[in-house]
This record gives sequence, structure tokens and C-alpha cells, in this order.
Amino acid sequence: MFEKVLIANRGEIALRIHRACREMGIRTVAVHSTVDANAMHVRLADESVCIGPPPAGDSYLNIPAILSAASITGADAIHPGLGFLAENADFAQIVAEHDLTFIGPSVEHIRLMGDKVAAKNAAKALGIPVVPGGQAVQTIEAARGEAKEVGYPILIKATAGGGGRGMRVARDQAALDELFPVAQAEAQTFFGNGTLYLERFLERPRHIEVQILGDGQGAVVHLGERDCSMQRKHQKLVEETPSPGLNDAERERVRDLAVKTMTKLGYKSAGTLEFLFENGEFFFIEMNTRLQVEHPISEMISRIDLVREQIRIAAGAALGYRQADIRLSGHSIECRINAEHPDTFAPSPGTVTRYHAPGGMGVRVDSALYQGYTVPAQYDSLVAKLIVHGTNRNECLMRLRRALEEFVIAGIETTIPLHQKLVVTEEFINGAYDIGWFERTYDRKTGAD
Amino acid sequence: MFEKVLIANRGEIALRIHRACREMGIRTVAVHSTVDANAMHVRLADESVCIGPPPAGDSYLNIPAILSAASITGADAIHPGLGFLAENADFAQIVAEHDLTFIGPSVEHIRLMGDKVAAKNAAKALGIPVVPGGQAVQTIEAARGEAKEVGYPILIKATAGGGGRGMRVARDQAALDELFPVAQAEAQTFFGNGTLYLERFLERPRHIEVQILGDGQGAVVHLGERDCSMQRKHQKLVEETPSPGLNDAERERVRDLAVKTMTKLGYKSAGTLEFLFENGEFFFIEMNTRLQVEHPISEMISRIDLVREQIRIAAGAALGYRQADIRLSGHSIECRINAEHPDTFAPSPGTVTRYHAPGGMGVRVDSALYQGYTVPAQYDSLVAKLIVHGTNRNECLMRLRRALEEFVIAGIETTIPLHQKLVVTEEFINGAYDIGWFERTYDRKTGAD
Amino acid sequence: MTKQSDLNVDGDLVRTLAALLEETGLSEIEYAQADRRIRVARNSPTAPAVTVSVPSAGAAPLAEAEPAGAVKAPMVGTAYLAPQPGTPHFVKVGDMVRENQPLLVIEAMKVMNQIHAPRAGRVAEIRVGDGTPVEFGQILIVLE
Amino acid sequence: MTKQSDLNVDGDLVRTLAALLEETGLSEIEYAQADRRIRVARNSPTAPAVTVSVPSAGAAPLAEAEPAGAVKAPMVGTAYLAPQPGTPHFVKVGDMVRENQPLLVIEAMKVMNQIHAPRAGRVAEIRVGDGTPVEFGQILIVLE
Repeated sequence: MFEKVLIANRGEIALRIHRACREMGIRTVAVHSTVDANAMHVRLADESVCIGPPPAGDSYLNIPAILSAASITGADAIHPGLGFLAENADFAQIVAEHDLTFIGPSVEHIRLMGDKVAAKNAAKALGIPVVPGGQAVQTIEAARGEAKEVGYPILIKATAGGGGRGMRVARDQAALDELFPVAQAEAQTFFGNGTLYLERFLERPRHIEVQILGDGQGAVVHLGERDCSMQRKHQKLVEETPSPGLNDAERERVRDLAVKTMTKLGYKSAGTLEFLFENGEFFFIEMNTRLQVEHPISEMISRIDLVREQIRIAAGAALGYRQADIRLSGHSIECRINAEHPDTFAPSPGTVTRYHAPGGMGVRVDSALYQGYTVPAQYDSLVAKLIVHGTNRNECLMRLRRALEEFVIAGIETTIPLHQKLVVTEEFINGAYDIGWFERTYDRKTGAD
Repeated sequence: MFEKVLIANRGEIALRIHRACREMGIRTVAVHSTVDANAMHVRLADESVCIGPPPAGDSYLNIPAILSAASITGADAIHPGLGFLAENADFAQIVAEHDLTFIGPSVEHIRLMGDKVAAKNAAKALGIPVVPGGQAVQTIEAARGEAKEVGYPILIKATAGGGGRGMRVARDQAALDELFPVAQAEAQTFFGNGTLYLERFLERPRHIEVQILGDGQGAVVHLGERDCSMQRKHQKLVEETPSPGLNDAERERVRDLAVKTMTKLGYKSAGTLEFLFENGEFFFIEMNTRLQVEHPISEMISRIDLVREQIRIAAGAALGYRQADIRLSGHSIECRINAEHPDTFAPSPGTVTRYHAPGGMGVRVDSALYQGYTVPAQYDSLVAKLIVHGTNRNECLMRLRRALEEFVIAGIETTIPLHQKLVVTEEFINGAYDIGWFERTYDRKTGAD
Repeated sequence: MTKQSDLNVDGDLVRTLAALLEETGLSEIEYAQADRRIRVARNSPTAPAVTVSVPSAGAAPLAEAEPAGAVKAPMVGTAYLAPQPGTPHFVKVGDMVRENQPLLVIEAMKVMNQIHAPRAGRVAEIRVGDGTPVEFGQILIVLE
Repeated sequence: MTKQSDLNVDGDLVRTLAALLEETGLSEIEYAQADRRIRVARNSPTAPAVTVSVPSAGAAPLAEAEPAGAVKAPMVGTAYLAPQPGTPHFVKVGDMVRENQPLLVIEAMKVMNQIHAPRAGRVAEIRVGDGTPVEFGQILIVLE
């Protein structure tokens, strides 16, 4: 086992990793930018090294500085956390070249899944369904043929495009005939390239992801699926497990798919397969070869410590248990609490004048905040994760509501009031939401208040 | 189900009950003395009523005031918490006479177990072993006969005595012959009554208690045993479940005993059978017909909310599950954090200038403290309970250590530093402690520091 | 002990927070800075209740400043201003009362407890309504 | 920006806390009141490290007051005071240095990075030992 782990991250996730290390008797090295000198992960770590000025490029993304910090402190492994360098295959490789252990998957798997096209091809090759389509089409004739393969409704996209620009939805061939030339002209104008591709258009999909854990020695298990459909501008707001939008057969299907394919791949460490789900069909979006923000809800229902498992596996240990040994029990929900105005979502860095986390049964808070701490303006606005567990979804919802009532963060704006409103909406209570729901319905309503 | 519950208590247990009520959609009424006007349970409750001045006799023990508060707020049930009126059978009866529900056992069972002699006789009648002895003896001849029945070593006690005065240990008949007249003379001198009784002397017993839950409709289950042997002056410091001092056969034996006897008694609500355990034998001490301070560790391993169950049962619901449906998983430990000097145990009321509870996986904090709160001098010194869960005892211990490192309470002295030292002692790590260990070994050591 | 000037309530701040409550649909706003704290809460959608508290170093447990001639409830119960339903009230604002004169009754546990004037004086305020619940220490009547 | 007087370190308080650390076997004590905060920590049983911080409203991230002529580490790494093992140090206390004169090297990622004098001056202090690790922003040398 490692003697000393360098945590190449900041905020709540750095604290999360520190905690797992301490509980394994491993010493921790915190690295930090100048503005994070008083951060919780720095205060609690056994050692800390300032690695650069506030901009992440000069500190948390500064590979030479991080490796030098590992070198001068004598760390024997590096945990990248999430974001920053967590999915940087080059970093993982350089870490290995310096005779340090990268706590995560193999360089090859990080690289494979980091490339959107390669990942999609790999998924297909493994037998994971992807959103149909994606072939470049130049003419309306080719488009008609492709559309038949893909199936209506169809999304017309520019290969050179991005950010929704030039996207059109065609519900039948007549619409395709009408919209294709328009989209082509627009793509030519905006991107200087008129090449288009078609993709099945999903109307109101849910975001379903499966947490898996592999040891790279043949064993792979899942810790259930997470439903992350409550999103605003592709940012997850709330996550829950199990998903209220799947029936038991669908649930088993996607879990088994993840385990079977990751076993075939020989995946090592924690990872997540993300899918869109609509009308009983799952479509692979991407794979995250790292810990995810919402990992605690899987820990709550499985009581398996994902960070501990990542560390154990990185140190060469075998999983040591099979799927049948894992009991997923109850329901868990996480609310991401951001330092943002609850209506406008404007970032709200500043000093926390009052901090009181909720406690009691089934309530977990992962946060690096403390009273007097100043949330810097330079980084991500996630400041706390409220995670609750209940023996069933209703108990979980009631507990979540109660915990949100108790949570006090003052001095900065946070999204706690947003969550307080969200958890009492009919759609959330019924689990009847998809990835567009918040923006389509709720965001607008709030705006009109 | 109840619409509104009055919580006839204060501090963390009042908050605990408030939380369960909120999670069941029940409105809460806090009652409080003038000094507790800003207490957490008052701030969070739906309604609050000031019932008297600081002395508990005028407020938290003031039955007319509490009933008037229930009357003016329209509460339909009263939860007594623990301490104060929780085991007052008269109170339970008066509550019922006012057409309110007392959330707890029947008046008869409270009364039965509240009387030490009656409780011991009831236990014997139910087939629960008690500490052998207890018969009054007047002469050395009678004492010799009784001693043979009871078994050596023997504790000689004065029937009129108390507080250890006049107690003698005899390891054989020679010692009995020598010590009996001395003890008799001493009892006569101190208490004006020379009557003695003999009891089996337990050298280094453990305190083992079984948490049970009955619905008064025939169903009784246990939630495992708790080991509360880490004590100082009969005050529990740390509790854990399962007990590290029992083997599996002993564990099953005492759990089964509790369920069988409580089923026979027809017990309703949460209750605890307390035993001393030595050399494979359990001896009944008493039964607590209420929630206990250490109840959360049983909740951690069973994921059953004991307060919710008390409320459900009081409202007439059946248990709805059997022993086989309950899965006790992992290990849990609670540290009682008191507002006391960690070495001298001198009470330390005052204003909390800094409060930061530990978070993360497997950590629960039950506390009514907050930064700026003033701990009053009038009540119990328990200010926080740190409860951790791990998949096994070692993981639990490591997590406890980590959580204790993170816990910050400043402005008042607390026993956090004591717990930090305690959890790294060899005896605690090995689970090799009995009810005398702390005072015999550790307390002395600390004093010598 | 507590002087009116010590409270130094910022009326505008209270109004601003009350307006924010209304706007946001929250039930409570609490704000603390250095050793000062302000909390505004609203229990029902119609009637915003506003509480302002300052840190009290010592005993005073009630947030409210206590007038010199306050007659406080010695028990929890229901206050009645008249001896019987339909009869005139014991006292009305402006009345001169003598020491020990009955001011109102508090019903607790089916028992009517007469509350008497602790000293002679003029009834400046009656702070409770007929038949309303009162808690321990609540100001019932102010004499001057 | 930071004047020596602004820090206003209470030496007795530090000593008291350091003694408490020793006595209690703790590794850290932190105490905050109003806007002042003090933290003392001990990493090894032998060498108590003492950090005192005051709230910094703005940028200054290091607890320490920064002298005017401080030359700080531009990177994390290991400092060497001589060009090669066994050769004389680049500079010693009391030396006059000209602008851009090499003062020491920091080895980072197997690369030796020379650190030059930002201006001419006299070497007042050398704050790092030969072969010791340095973090970003750490004061290496003070010129006057």
C-alpha cells in the first residue's frame, strides 16, 4: 500500500480523497495555488506545497509543478480527483514515467475514452448501443438514405459545428427535404464547411449512468445506475440512485451491459458509462474514466467507498468481492450546492460568514467550506454536496427536504433556495423529469417569479 | 398519523426527534426554558412555547406547563425524548388522560421497569438471568449458606447502603468469615442498620445492552447489541455495535433472549435491556423503557430510524417486518462529546466561538450546537454525538479517528481531545476493555500526564 | 438592563429583508456579521413576522426589550381578559389600577389563575387578546 | 503592503499555545475570535511549527510578512546554493550582487533553473538551505 499520496486537486474532492487516505493510514500531500493557502484540504493534509499562482493553468494544471511537489515530498502516488488533470492521459503517462502510481485507469483507457470519436467506436465494437447516425452526408439523396437507417425524428448537424448552431430537427422526410438545404447553407456560412451528418433526435431523454469498478485483473462490478437528468445547461443539479425512470428490466439491462462490456475491455479503477435513455432504449454518450461529482450516492446505497477502492486497485489489489456480495439498499439523492445566485446562477464568490451543515440520520455533507473561508473566484462554483439516504425514495425525499431546511451558508449566494423549491415540485417528487425539464419548465417559471 | 408532536425535551435529542417528525411530515412544537430560547430545536421547530425558567423542575419537568403547551398549540402527541420525563409513568398516564398520545411504552411497562426491585423480579419471572444473590442475611451462618448459592467471589453490601459505602469483596469462605462482621459493624454505624446482602462480584464485566423494538401487537425485533463498557463513573463515554467482546454464539444468545422475553411481555415501542457480561454469562441490570443516547449506532447498522418507529408504533401501526428482514451490516461507534474539560471533566458551559462538524462518508453528527450558541450551565453536558459507520470494525475505527481530527468546537472545553487519545489506545483498538478499564488504567494515566 | 439604544435596530435593513422574503418565497432569512446577527422569518404567506435579535451577553432570554412596568405570564396557558364570557374586561387601557387588583386570568390545566397587578399604576398597554395562548414570561400588560 | 506592525503577533499567546500543544499531545490548535485567528501546529514531536495568520482581505496568500527585497521561488523544486556539488555557493550573506547575477538554482523535473537577482543590492539573508525543497512563492533570498 502507498505511504503517501499527493492529491492533485482542490475543494471538496481534494478533501474527499484526503479522508479516504486518512482512513487507510496513508499520509497526504495537498498541493494548492496561492489563493487556496487556507483551504480545508490544505489545513487537514499532513503536508502541503504551494504550486503556483491562482490561474489553474499555472497551478492545478501545472504538471511540472505537481511532479516536483511529489518529488520533494516523497509521495508515491498521485490521485487526480476530477476535472483538472483527471482525464489527461499524458499526465497519467508522465506520472508513471516518474515511477509514481497514477490512481486511476490505464493510460490507454483514459486516452481511448478521452477521444469522442474513438470512444464511440470502441463502444460500438464492445456492443454498446450509441445514438444512431453520425455519417457525413453531402447530398439530399444521401441524407434520405441515411435518415431511413437512423430513424425519425432526425437531428441535422454540421460536422464542423458546435454549440447547437446550424442544428435542425426533421420529423419526417418532407421536413428533411425542406431543412437539409437550409442547414447546409448555414453550415457553409458559419463554419466554411457545408458537410452535415444526421443523428436520431431524442425528444426528452433521461441521463442514466452506471458506476462501475474494475480491478484490471478480470473482476468488474457495478454499483447501480445514477439518474442525472436534472440538468441546467448540461450541468447536473441533482442526482439520484436508483433511477425513478427505469423499470426493473431496464435497470438490470443497463447495469449488465456496463459490467459485461467493461469486463471485455479489462477496465481498471472506478469509471462511469453515461447513456441517454428514451422509450426503453439506452444510447451511449461517453465514458468518464475517473471519479464523478455524484459518486457519493452510489456509496450511500452500496456502502462501498469508491475512493478507497480506487486506491486499493491502484496499489495492485484485486477487487475481492463479486456482484452478488454487493447489496444496493435504499435510495440516495445528491444536491449540488453552488456558490451561485439561486435564480440568475450568477457566480457568487466571497467570504462565508456563517456555515452550518445539516446532520442526523442518513445525511452526508461533502464540503470544504467553513465559517470564515473565502470562496475564490478562480474556480468551479461547487461548494457543497448534500447527500441523503432513505430506505425508499419517499423517505429519501422527505429527509432531503428536512436537511435543506437546516443547511445554512451565508455571506455568499448559494443554490440552496433553488434546491428547496425544486424538491417540492410535482415532477421531481414523481421522478417525472428529463434532461430538458428544468430549462423547459422550471427555469422559465422561476424567471417569471 | 399524528398532525403535530410536542417534543418535551431539549438539546440534541429534541433536535433528533424534530428531524424524525419533519421527515414524516409531522409538525413540531418545541418547548423550552427561558435560557433555551435560542436553542436549535426551538429555531427549527414549527412552533415553540416557553414553559418556564431555567431550572428543569420549573420547565422540562413541569408537567402542567408541558400539558398547557400541548393544549394551546393543539398537539396530538408528546415525545418525551430521554431523561427528564421519559421514564415517568405518572407523566405518561397524565398525557393519556388528556387525550394525547405518549410516544413510548405502556404506562404499566414504564412503571414496572422504573422500580429496580420489581424490574429484577419481572426479569427473573421472564427467565432473564440476574446477578445471583440479593437475599438479606443477618448472621455469618446464613451468609455462608447464601454464599454457596451465589458463588464466589462475593460482594457484601448493606441493604440500607449506597455509593459503595460498606462494600466488601470476599473471594472465598475464609475472607467471608473475616469481612462479614466488619461490614456488619460498618453498616450499623453508617446506616443504623446492620442488615447485609450478598451478590456475585463481577471482576471486570462488560456492559452489553440489546436494542429492541416492539409494536405491542405481538411483534418484537432486536437491532443488535451495543457494547457500552467504556465508562467513567457509570457514565458511558463511547458505545459500539456489534460488541467486540462477544463471540457469535454469545451474541445470538443475548439477542434472542431479549426478543423472546420482550415478546412474552408484549412490549411496545423502543426499549433496551441492559446486562453485565462476564465469562460467557449475562446478568440483567435494568431495562430502559425509552430511547437511549447511543441509539444512533443501532440505526447505523440497521438503517432503521428508531424515532420514526417509535412514532409509527405510538400511532398504532404494526411493525410490518420480521427479524429476518433486518440486515445488520458493518460496525458503528459513537463518541459522546461533552462540554467538559478533557482531563478534569469539569463542566465547561459558555459560548461556542467556532463549530465545524466533520463530514464525508459514514459520518453522522447529532448535535444542537452552532457557532454563537451558548451552552447553558443548567443542564446535562452532552453537546454532540459523533457516530461513524464502517464496513468492519477496523474501517470504523480509522474513520472515527479521521472524523475526530476534523471536529472543531471552540470557546468551550469539550471531551474531543479525550476521544482522540482514547481511540488510539491499544485496549480500545483491540476491544479489550471492561466497565472498569477507563478509571482503572486510562484515567490514572491521563492524570499523571 | 437592555436599553432601547443598545438594540440599534436598522429599520431599513429589516424592511429590505422582509421584502426579500416576500420576493423569494423563503420562510426565513438570517444574516450574521462579526458579532451581530439579524434574522427575519415568515410563518404564514400572509403575515411576515420579523424578529431582530442582538447578542445578549447575559441572562435576557427574550429577544424583545422589556418595558419597566411589564406584567409577565407566570405560566403557559390561555389568557382571558374577562372573569366570564360576556362580562366586562378586568381592565382597559388607561385604567388606574391598585396593587393586587386582578388584571386577567390564565387558564392552565383547566384551572383559572388570576394575574394581579404587582403595583399600582395606569394600564398603558394590553398585549394579549381575549382567549389567546400565552407562553411563560410573555408580556401581558404594561403598567406605567 | 504588509507592515510589520499589522501582524502584531502576540508572542505570549503563541508560547502559551505551544506549551498547550506539548502538554496535550495535539498536533494543532486553532482559535478564532471576531476577525482574528491564530493557529499553532506541530508536525513532529520534536520541532513545533508555529503559524500565525491574520485575515488578509486581498491577495497576500502567505502568512508571513514579505520583506521589500524578497526573491521568491518561481516554481516548486529543490534549491541548490552552488552550481555543482563541492563548488562555492553563488552568493553569501553580505555579498553585493548586480542585477541578473545568479543567486541559486532550483531543480524541477530534472532541469536546473537559475534564479537571478531582480536588481542590484546586498544579500541580507539566505532563507533556504542547500538541497532543500521549496514551494512556489517561498522567499529564497532577501536583498537590501
